[in-house]
Amino acid sequence: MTTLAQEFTKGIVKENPLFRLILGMCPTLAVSVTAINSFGMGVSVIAVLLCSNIVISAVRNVIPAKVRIPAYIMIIATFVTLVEMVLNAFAPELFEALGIFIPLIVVNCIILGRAEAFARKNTIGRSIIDALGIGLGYTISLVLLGVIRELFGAGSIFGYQVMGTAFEPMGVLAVAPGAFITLGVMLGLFNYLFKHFGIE
Amino acid sequence: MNIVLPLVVLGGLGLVFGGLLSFAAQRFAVEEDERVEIVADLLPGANCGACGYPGCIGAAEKIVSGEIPVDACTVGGKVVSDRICEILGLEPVAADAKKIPTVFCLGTKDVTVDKFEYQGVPDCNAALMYSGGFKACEYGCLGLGTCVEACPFEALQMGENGLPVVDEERCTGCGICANACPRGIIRMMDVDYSGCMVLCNSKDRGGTTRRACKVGCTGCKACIKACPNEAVVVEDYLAYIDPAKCDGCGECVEACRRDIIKTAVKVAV
Amino acid sequence: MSLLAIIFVAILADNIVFNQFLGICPYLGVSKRLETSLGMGIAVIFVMALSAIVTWVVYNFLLIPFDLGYLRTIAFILIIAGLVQLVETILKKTNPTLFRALGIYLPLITTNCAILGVAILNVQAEHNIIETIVYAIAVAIGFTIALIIMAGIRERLELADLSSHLRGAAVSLVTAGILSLAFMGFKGIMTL
Amino acid sequence: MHEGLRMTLVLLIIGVLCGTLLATANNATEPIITERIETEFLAALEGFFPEVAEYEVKKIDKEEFYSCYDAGGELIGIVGQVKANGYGGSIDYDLAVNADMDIIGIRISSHGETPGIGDVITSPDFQERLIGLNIEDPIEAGVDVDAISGATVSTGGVISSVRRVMDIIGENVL
Repeated sequence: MTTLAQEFTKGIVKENPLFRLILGMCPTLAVSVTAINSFGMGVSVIAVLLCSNIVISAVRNVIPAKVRIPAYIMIIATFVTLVEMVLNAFAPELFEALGIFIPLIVVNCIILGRAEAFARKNTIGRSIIDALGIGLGYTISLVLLGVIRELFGAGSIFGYQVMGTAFEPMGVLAVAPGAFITLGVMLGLFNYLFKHFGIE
Repeated sequence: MNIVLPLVVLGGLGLVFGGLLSFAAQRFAVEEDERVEIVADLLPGANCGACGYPGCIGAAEKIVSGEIPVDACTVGGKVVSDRICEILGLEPVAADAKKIPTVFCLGTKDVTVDKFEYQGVPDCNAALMYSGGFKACEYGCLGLGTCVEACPFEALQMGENGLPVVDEERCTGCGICANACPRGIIRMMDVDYSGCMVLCNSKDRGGTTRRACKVGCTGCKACIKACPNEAVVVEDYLAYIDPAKCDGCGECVEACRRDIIKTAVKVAV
Repeated sequence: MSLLAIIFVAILADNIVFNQFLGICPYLGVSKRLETSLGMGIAVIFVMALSAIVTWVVYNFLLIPFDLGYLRTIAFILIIAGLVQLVETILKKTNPTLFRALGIYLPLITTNCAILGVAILNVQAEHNIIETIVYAIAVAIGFTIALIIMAGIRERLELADLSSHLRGAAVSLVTAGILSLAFMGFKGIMTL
Repeated sequence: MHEGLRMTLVLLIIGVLCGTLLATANNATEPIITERIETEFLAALEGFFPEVAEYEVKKIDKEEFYSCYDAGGELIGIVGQVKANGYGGSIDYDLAVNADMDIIGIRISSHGETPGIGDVITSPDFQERLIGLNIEDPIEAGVDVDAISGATVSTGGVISSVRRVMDIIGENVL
């Protein structure tokens, strides 16, 4: 049985949802225009992933196999709607920025993936750690992507103008093709780094 | 505090779909022979198709229904067929010897002559489209690794000298590489065959072979005279040793002026 | 807005994969071979149209009258998951060969954000029932087209000698980026 | 039959539990959200009409028009939350018109125009061209308002939409 520490760190490096498991691509591409949005989405995913992992691993023996997927999705959807309400009430600008991608956290393959692959088979304690690890790994990679796209796409980081006025922002990064290409190149880069440092 | 309404709506939806799904589960239940599932798990699961059926599930169904013999899965070999026998309650069957692919060509880069420099798609089939391949020898191995790509068990590696090398443990004898090679250079030989083999595939006349390759067989028939058991026959300027007749005495190996006949040592050129 | 405009925008100008970033996970996963992409495409068209109708009916006749807009997400996803599982069980019995061809994609479709995305977009755009169906089918066709183009390219990419790190998802994302650039060309022609 | 019953029961229970959870959460957050939208919108209206006290909403074919009244109940102007067809899809903007139908303000709330080209519609220079025009003026690209070269689709789209909205306001809101 892997130790608790390994369980946590595996989410950040070995099983990084974005670069290793290649999950949750839809919100990643759309939200990572600015670092703030990426951070907001990352935190919301952690919140939902944590709650759903806890509840799903709690009821894992009760739910019959045939209705497993609809039941899990309903639990995840409840938490997502809760996050949606909280953000709408208390953090309106972030809610505006994330827009359609908050409801789409429900079908974000990471959460259902962790529910199916992990929470369903492990105790609540382990599921919590797994959720934190995977969620953190996802947020770090998402913010990294957000920083790169914002830095070169708009010359700022977290909204603060960093590049000098002479810097001509690369508009393509703010638009759809830029997202695909940046993420593709980053995936290639991380594959190289993982092989180079011998992480299998 | 209006809680009842959402409760009713969501509960109702849950009820409707729960009912629909359970009704469908009964009404459309498919009686599946669960033994097929178990046998499918036992099979290696590489879906390589060596048994001639679409993947392991296809083969498992046929094995359970008895249409094909228990050891149909060459890849699984004796180990798998014994376990299946336990499950299906049949007596274990003596599996025939495992076969290993052998490359009938020694045309490494340093001994062969190229017609032109090929920079196209690294695939033998693609290379063949350009006037029969870049090598002067029309029958030799092009070394572009179609066989390596085809092997589902990664048992084949392309050596630096441009000839494929077989990894004994990984190879399961499924024979996919033999079919994949467009020039039929790879043939399956018994693991424990210790006789001699003419490691060449060239049916060109002696002169053309000599110009195309330093080691190719020119069909000079020296090996026929040398062989005590008449195991050798020459057709289209290419010598062929019949594995049944050959006892591995090695007379032909010395007699061969082109040094193209080898005893069944693995191609570790 | 005329139906033709909806169809054109849904398939080309605002393609669900290239412009709206929806359904990328199955898109990357399935577009390795042409026949599998076609199979997935047909399954998506069928489920998307079906779920668009059911979600529209439930939204307009159940959620809106009782002012339960906030239940939208959970109700839609329950409907989609239920429908997909229903289609899966029925298909398994009535047409096993088609099931074996499409079977593996059906659970994949439940987590396909494009289907929930389309349901929500339909509701946000306040489409009537006809527009909802047309939009859902058009988006699904757009998804299938994107899938088939990508599958064609990726089959050739298999033969390209590419560094091992870029193979697989990395190169497909970059290719998708270039395709998305091409699809942006349709943007100015017609708008909703 | 036991299996089927259990499946239905589980989905029902989950549905009920989720329903109650969401309902309580909604009842808690709903007032905050509506109140926030209310104040936010009032602030936006004040942007156009500083002395607005309360407003009345009228929905015409998916677009909302807010008639603003000052403390004394006098109509001081109308703000339309409307859409225009731009190059990159629909442009959502607010158009403010005073009592005698002069355009006094325009605010783009969201658009998909190409960054660097189409987004000139958010620049004051373009918006000033529209301010001051009356419902009687033609409000047509090239006639009394000229679109910006290089972004004719975007700017032209906004101008033609303003014309359409003015007609709507003229007929049913006044």
